[in-house]
Amino acid sequence: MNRLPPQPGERIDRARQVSFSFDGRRVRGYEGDTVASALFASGRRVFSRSFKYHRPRGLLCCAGQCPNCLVTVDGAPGVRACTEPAREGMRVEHQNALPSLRWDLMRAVDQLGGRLMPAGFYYKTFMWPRRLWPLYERVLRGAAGLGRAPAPQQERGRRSDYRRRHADVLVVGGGPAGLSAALQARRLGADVVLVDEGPEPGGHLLVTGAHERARTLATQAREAGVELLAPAAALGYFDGLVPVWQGDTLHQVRAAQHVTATGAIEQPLVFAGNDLPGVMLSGGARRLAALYALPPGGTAAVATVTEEGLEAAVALLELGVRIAAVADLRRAPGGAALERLEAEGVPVLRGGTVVCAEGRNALRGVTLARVDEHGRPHAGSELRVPCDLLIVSGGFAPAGSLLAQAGVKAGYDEASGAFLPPAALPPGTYAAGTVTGLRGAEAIELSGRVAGAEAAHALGLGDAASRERLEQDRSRLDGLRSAVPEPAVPPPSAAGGKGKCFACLCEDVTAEEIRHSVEEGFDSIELSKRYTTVTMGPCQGRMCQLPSVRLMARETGQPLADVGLTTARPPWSAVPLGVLAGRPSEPAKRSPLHHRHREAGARIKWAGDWRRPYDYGDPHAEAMAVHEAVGVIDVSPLGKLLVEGPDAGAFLDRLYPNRLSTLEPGRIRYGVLGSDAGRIMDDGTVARLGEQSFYVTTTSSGAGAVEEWFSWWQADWRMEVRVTNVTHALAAVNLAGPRSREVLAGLTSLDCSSDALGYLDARQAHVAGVPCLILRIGFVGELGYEIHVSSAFGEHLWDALLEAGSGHGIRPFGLEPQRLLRLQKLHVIVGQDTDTESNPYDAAMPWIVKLDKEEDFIGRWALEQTAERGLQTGLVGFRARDGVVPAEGAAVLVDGAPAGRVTSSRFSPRLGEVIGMAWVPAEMAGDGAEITISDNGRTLAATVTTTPFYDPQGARLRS
Amino acid sequence: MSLDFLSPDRALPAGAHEPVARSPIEPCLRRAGARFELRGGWSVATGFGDPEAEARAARSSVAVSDRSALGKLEATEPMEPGTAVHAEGAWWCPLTRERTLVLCPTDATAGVRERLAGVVDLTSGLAAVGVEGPLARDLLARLTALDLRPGSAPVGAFRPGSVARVPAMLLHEAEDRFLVLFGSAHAQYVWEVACDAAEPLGGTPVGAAAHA
Amino acid sequence: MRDLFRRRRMWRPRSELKPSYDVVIVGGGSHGLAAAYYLGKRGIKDVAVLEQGYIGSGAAGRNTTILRSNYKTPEGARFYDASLELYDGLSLDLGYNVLFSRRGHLTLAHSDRAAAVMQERAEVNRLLGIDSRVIGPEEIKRLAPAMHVGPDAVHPIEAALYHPPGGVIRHDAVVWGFARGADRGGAEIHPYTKVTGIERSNGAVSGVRTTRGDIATRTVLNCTAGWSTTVADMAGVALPITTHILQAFVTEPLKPFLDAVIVSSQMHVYISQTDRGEVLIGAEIEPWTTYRQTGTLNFLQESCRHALELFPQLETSRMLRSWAGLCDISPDYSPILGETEVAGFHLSAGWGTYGFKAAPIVGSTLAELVDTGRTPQLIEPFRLERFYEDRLVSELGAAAVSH
Amino acid sequence: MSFVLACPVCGTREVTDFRYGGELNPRPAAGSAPSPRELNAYNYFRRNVAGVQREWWNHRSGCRSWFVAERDTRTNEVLSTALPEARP
Ligand SMILES: Cc1cc2nc3c(=O)[nH]c(=O)nc-3n(C[C@H](O)[C@H](O)[C@H](O)COP(=O)(O)OP(=O)(O)OC[C@H]3O[C@@H](n4cnc5c(N)ncnc54)[C@H](O)[C@@H]3O)c2cc1C
Ligand SMILES: NC(=O)c1ccc[n+]([C@@H]2O[C@H](COP(=O)([O-])OP(=O)(O)OC[C@H]3O[C@@H](n4cnc5c(N)ncnc54)[C@H](O)[C@@H]3O)[C@@H](O)[C@H]2O)c1
Ligand SMILES: Cc1cc2nc3c(=O)[nH]c(=O)nc-3n(C[C@H](O)[C@H](O)[C@H](O)COP(=O)(O)O)c2cc1C
Ligand SMILES: [Zn+2]
Repeated sequence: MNRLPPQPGERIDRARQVSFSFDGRRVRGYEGDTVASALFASGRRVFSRSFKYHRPRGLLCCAGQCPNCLVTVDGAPGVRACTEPAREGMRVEHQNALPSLRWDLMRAVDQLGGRLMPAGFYYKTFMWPRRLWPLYERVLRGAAGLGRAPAPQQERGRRSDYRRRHADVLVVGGGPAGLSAALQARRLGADVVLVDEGPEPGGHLLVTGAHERARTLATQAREAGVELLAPAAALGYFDGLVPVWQGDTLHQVRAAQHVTATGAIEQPLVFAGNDLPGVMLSGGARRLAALYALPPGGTAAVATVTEEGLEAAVALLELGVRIAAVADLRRAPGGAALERLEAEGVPVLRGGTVVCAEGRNALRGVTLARVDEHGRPHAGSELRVPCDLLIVSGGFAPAGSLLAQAGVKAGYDEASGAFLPPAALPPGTYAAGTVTGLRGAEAIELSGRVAGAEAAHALGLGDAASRERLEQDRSRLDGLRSAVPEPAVPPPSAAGGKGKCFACLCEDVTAEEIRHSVEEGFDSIELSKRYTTVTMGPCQGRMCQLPSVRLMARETGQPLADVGLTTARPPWSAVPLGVLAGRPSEPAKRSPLHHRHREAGARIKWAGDWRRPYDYGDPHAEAMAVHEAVGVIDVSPLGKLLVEGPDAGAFLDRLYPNRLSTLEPGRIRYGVLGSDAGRIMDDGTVARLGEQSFYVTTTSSGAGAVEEWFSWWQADWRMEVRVTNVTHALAAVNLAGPRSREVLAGLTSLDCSSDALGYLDARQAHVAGVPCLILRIGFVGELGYEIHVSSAFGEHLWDALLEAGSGHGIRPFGLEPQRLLRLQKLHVIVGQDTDTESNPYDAAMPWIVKLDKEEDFIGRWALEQTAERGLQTGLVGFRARDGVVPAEGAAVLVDGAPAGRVTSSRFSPRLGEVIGMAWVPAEMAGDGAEITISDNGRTLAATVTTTPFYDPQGARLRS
Repeated sequence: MSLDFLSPDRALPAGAHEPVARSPIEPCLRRAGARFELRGGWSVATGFGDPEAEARAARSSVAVSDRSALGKLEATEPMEPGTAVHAEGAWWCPLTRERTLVLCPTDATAGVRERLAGVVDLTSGLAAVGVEGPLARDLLARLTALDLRPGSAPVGAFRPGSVARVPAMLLHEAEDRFLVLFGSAHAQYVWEVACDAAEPLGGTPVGAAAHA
Repeated sequence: MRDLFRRRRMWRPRSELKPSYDVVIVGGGSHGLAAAYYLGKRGIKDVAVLEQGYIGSGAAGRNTTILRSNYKTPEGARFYDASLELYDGLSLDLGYNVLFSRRGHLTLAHSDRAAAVMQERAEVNRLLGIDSRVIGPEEIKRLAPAMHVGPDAVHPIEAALYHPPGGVIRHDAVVWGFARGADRGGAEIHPYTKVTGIERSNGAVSGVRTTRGDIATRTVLNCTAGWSTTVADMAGVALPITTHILQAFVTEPLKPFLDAVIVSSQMHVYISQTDRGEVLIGAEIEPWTTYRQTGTLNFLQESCRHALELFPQLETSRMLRSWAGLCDISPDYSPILGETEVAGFHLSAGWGTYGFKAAPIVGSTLAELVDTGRTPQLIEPFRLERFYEDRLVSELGAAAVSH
Repeated sequence: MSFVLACPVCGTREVTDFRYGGELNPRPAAGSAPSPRELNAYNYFRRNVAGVQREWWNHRSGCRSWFVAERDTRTNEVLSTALPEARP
């Protein structure tokens, strides 16, 4: 392998090899390598093909910031090879090239495409002929995408967990600024978390020869008790909540104080051929060398606007890379690095930059020249430099995304040519280090210390001495601020070269295309972004935001400050969906009898958020058992509320349209809850347990909403009443059928005769030795008892009933037979037979509304209006004539147009006919009316009935 | 009419019917191979076959246990929200300024209930899961957004809030020991989620014996 | 083809405001620009579109571009179908390809209750001549082979409402195409111009105040979607609307693997793949009202979890960007269109999470209203007055996640 | 999970712990006789302010109390929360 001698801060462990495959070929590297560094070591220079033109791309940033090295690892697309640790046996594949990275057929698009595929070209063509558009579209679509989604799976294969972390201070960014901030806040007593997306904390120190300092600071922080997380990317800022992605964990950090020390991102330069493999950012080149002991090239040219570019040149020089020439845009650079380079005889072009790069699949040479502010070369200043590496440092753009999401608006700073956060930040927000535009090692550490101390003091930590030290640090920082020379501001693009000049590598957007977009009228950064798609690719503007803003300013003639930046949005790093999703579990409610249903072979489905038995295999037989003998159904999901207190009756009178205060203790009344718009919200029974105590049941899915509805009005009315939700506390079963009395009587000493326990009576009694509330009601239309019991005894009661009923032909029945049974009685299911617009009048329950009640009640005014307006539409029963069961949802037709709908429909084995419920126009809502139902293209005839199909007098119910 | 039907301890063994109160988590415990014992009318899981491993989990990582048999009484009892008080052998946990949830040993429930006003017996309405061990907080951090740092939630802290995306209440019972209460219909779901979260931490479900 | 290289301006450069216009359209989203375009077609040229940001900076630039007409009420279905019809010819009409892709729309039912609601929609649709039908798991699998349709899913798919003519479109192209057409029809488009007041005299509109000066006019169209209430307030018109955020995200682009648009109301998620290859995923509105267009972590977490129930293989695909936009939710999930009690002050509001598909029909019907002074039949059911009369056109039930 | 609310009983929690109950919308006085227009205005029309709004919240995942918050809908900043009895 082609490595440098051991580097002092290298991350590789030369004693331990790893090997993996790339496009089927074996690649060897060391433990500590990234996929990219191992591939680079093996000689690979082309890592990907670009999105649109399929141009070869090589390593650029080596920090996971640019789109150039996206690969697929073990089927996972979009992996950043330059930060992904190399692991033994991993399967790495290239993306977006056919058949191979080396020979990509789609490259033809590049040769033609500069002309054929300008930004937005698809908006201007393929319209004609209309009928061919689907074909064109298929072709366009064929060219889409980078990676490939894996083949369909039955379930997720990777685990990821959430971890909530509360903290006093969260520091994002573990460079010298972040580490200093964390250490200081911790020393003042704060609970501090620091996260860094790099392989270890240290930031730039790790690659600029200051790794010792980085590791010292990190060790100090760790020893002081800072929780250091790396590699761990802060994905966004959500009002103080910061998701941090670390491997297969999503930390959700909620901190009181936030220090942003995210540093700055080195920017490329815009010139012809700026995307060639071999063009590398200075930071990328240094990373390769310092962390992985890889010489980034043999002969290098350098184009920089910053001191860092020169420093990189010196560092590479020392490693044996030949530095052929340097162009430094600054007119009067000075300092140690420059001296050193000139001492080595390296030609340095002051006020110069790179104007073009040559090569087809790899860099072969560059032209450097002195340029004017528009990037035009001064005639005669050109210097052609053969080289295989171009080190670029186009300045630094603060990594201000999280700050922006925290509401900090960056302003343009003329001097440094960057958008910087203002000095005054919102409360609880601090920034330190290069993200603030600060330069110079000393100032950066100091700024961290200041931010850390400020955060700690905001928490009430520290003392007079620490406050005084903070003051001193602040003023020393002000002194240091101005000391460091500014970088030069590069021209938006260099002129003079041939070939494409990329502003955006992800989306293959050229400087020319941005100019064209402005000419067409896309004259703001936001419009231009959407038209050219600049900044919309995987780098999300890290590499292209500032260059495109500069280009926009040039093309529109606006000041950069007015051009502004586009909105920063999460996630900061492209994060696998599985990591955000966490564990796949879904909250489910289960009755205490759930396992019994499973044992009995029930078909279990979701019913709202409950898991419930739909049937036990034979819904018709289950229904017949209820008619002929006895059945038992688990109705534990029913909502159950206790309403207690001196005002309980009056309270319910205000909530229900009927009267409940007049209910005798031990008696039950049906109730329908409505809104002030007179619409039905829920229904259920109300049993009076005592003078001041009512037991209210609700629909299963309505329990929570009804509890909240009650307590909401109570919050307003402040009556002497207390509402307690006891839904979970009680199991409930409905024992129904002609023989239910015998079954029940066998288990209780309660007198179950109709005289003692009549229809709509409520009693408390022990059944099978456990205390129960017995409600004699009949949703399914047969003699029946709803038995409510502590859920701890649900199983006991269920077993006892089945045992006691075994001689009577008892069967458990599910929701499906229950639906049939209640339909025979025209009992409404709220939410199925009614919808959000239904009122009790239309829903054929006028008797439930007592407009003669003296007291005001919810819905009264609206119901008065409804009563006055008269029926618009009515809920009725129907018998279908042709023996066909119309689908629930089928339409009721009037003059061929939909005028109503079927809400329920079943074949009743008991009645031997097809029955249902439907909404029909008012004029058809009377007995005997003929209606036409349209069901999937068929037309069915049916006859309306308003009386129950089964036992219309309710004799069986009351028996 | 009384509210006896809410109280499991009001059962009266009658003839052939020997009522056993069962935790809503029991089916999960059974599937995991738990052994049961009758205690105070409740079927209680005493262990999963390896007492050694269970004790180790509680000592060195995290142990998850079903404590649903605890008596749980909501009563009118003014208290300052936030902090529960241990007194008279029970935990007094403020739900609101007026209402308090009293947690007591199963066999003490009847006695406590008699002394309180405005009681609603929620013994069977709430499932209870104990989370114990040095990694108890780490486990809970995977399930809840509640701030359980020692400084924010010292022993005695009582925190209503969501756990595993369902409404719950959390009591810090003792150093490294928490009790999570939630609606019993969610019991199996929460138990499974808790065990799932415990697994990578080296945690395990334990029986009642392990923590006593 | 030659158009490809011709760089013609899409619209005239920004200009000063004139002191008066016949019609002032507030809001440079899809509806406002469509209205300007169709006014131009009717020869009404003295029109200004005032937009506080850049054109398309509102919901038009943030929506998940689902177009369909399989609504629940006959009024709604008829209305949206008329819109899709216009959309179908829009590329040619505008001379600008809006990339309308009718690749089919599937609304999943995970319960028989949900399936019944689908059935109801299918039936109403069929009677109105709209292609929409309930299909079972086998056909669903065929239409979306990448989706997990098995019975072992957490929320098994029992059925789906299949709407072949539904699909997606390039949202920005719609905005730009209408803007270009409006500009050519005579309308002036004024970005970065915020309306701050509406002048009235004798119960009629007389002018508009803006951050760039005052304008006299007798006709104002309030096409401000999420901001409708704030602009209606200026005219003294109360609205039955609350404003909420709706969020969406895209993954990094993937090779095409999903044609149909997938919507699951029960799982609060919907998924499509764009022509660029990103997987576009959205969810429900946040329940609380807000005018701040920033998203929540909860949305990212929940929508990922749900999306992965349907497409577990996307667990390693990466989220690229998320965003939020405003939605003006009306009580019945139907729009509010046309005249108000203030003469000359017309509305296009109540668009909730589904208004993009209505842009052409809104534009053309509002243009007709302005031109003729009469409310077109198609939008008659959607008058503001219906709320004072309590005659709602309820799309609820079908509405949870309705785009 | 984005902004937080301080439940007057339990303390600060993520917004997802709560159910939003809408802006305060006073009901016509009991016993009054609102006209249909007044009634429907109350039922359907909302102020929907872009600014500070007084609104109901329920601590659904916690103590289940209803309380009133003042929140700026432009920023989601919660300015105050209080149980209704303590309402000014
Ligand atoms: C995330 C998301 C997904 C969606 N998905 C779909 C979908 O799949 N299908 C679908 O049909 N619909 C969808 N919608 C809804 C749809 O986008 C909107 O209903 C529709 O765009 C609204 O019409 P519009 O385009 O005119 O609104 P907007 O684009 O919001 O236009 C209103 C304009 O008014 C401007 N404005 C506001 N106040 C003022 C003022 N005082 N002065 C000047 N200008 C002002 C705003 O800046 C804005 O540009 C979605 C919405 C969102 C947010
Ligand atoms: N040679 C160079 O290329 C270069 C460039 C800039 C600065 N510097 C030097 O580096 C130091 C800068 O210090 P600093 O602390 O301000 O910046 P830094 O760049 O050293 O550290 C910032 C750190 O923040 C991390 N980070 C950024 N966004 C993140 C996120 N969302 N989540 C998690 N981690 C994130 C980065 O991985 C990086 O480690 C100074 O000494 C300066 O002179 C060197
Ligand atoms: C249908 C659609 C597709 C999008 N695709 C991308 C994309 O591929 N890359 C990207 O960065 N943003 C994409 N966006 C989001 C926009 O960048 C932007 O976030 C959105 O228009 C909201 O604007 P704002 O973030 O500036 O507030 C897309 C938006 C929509 C509506
Ligand atoms: Zn609370």
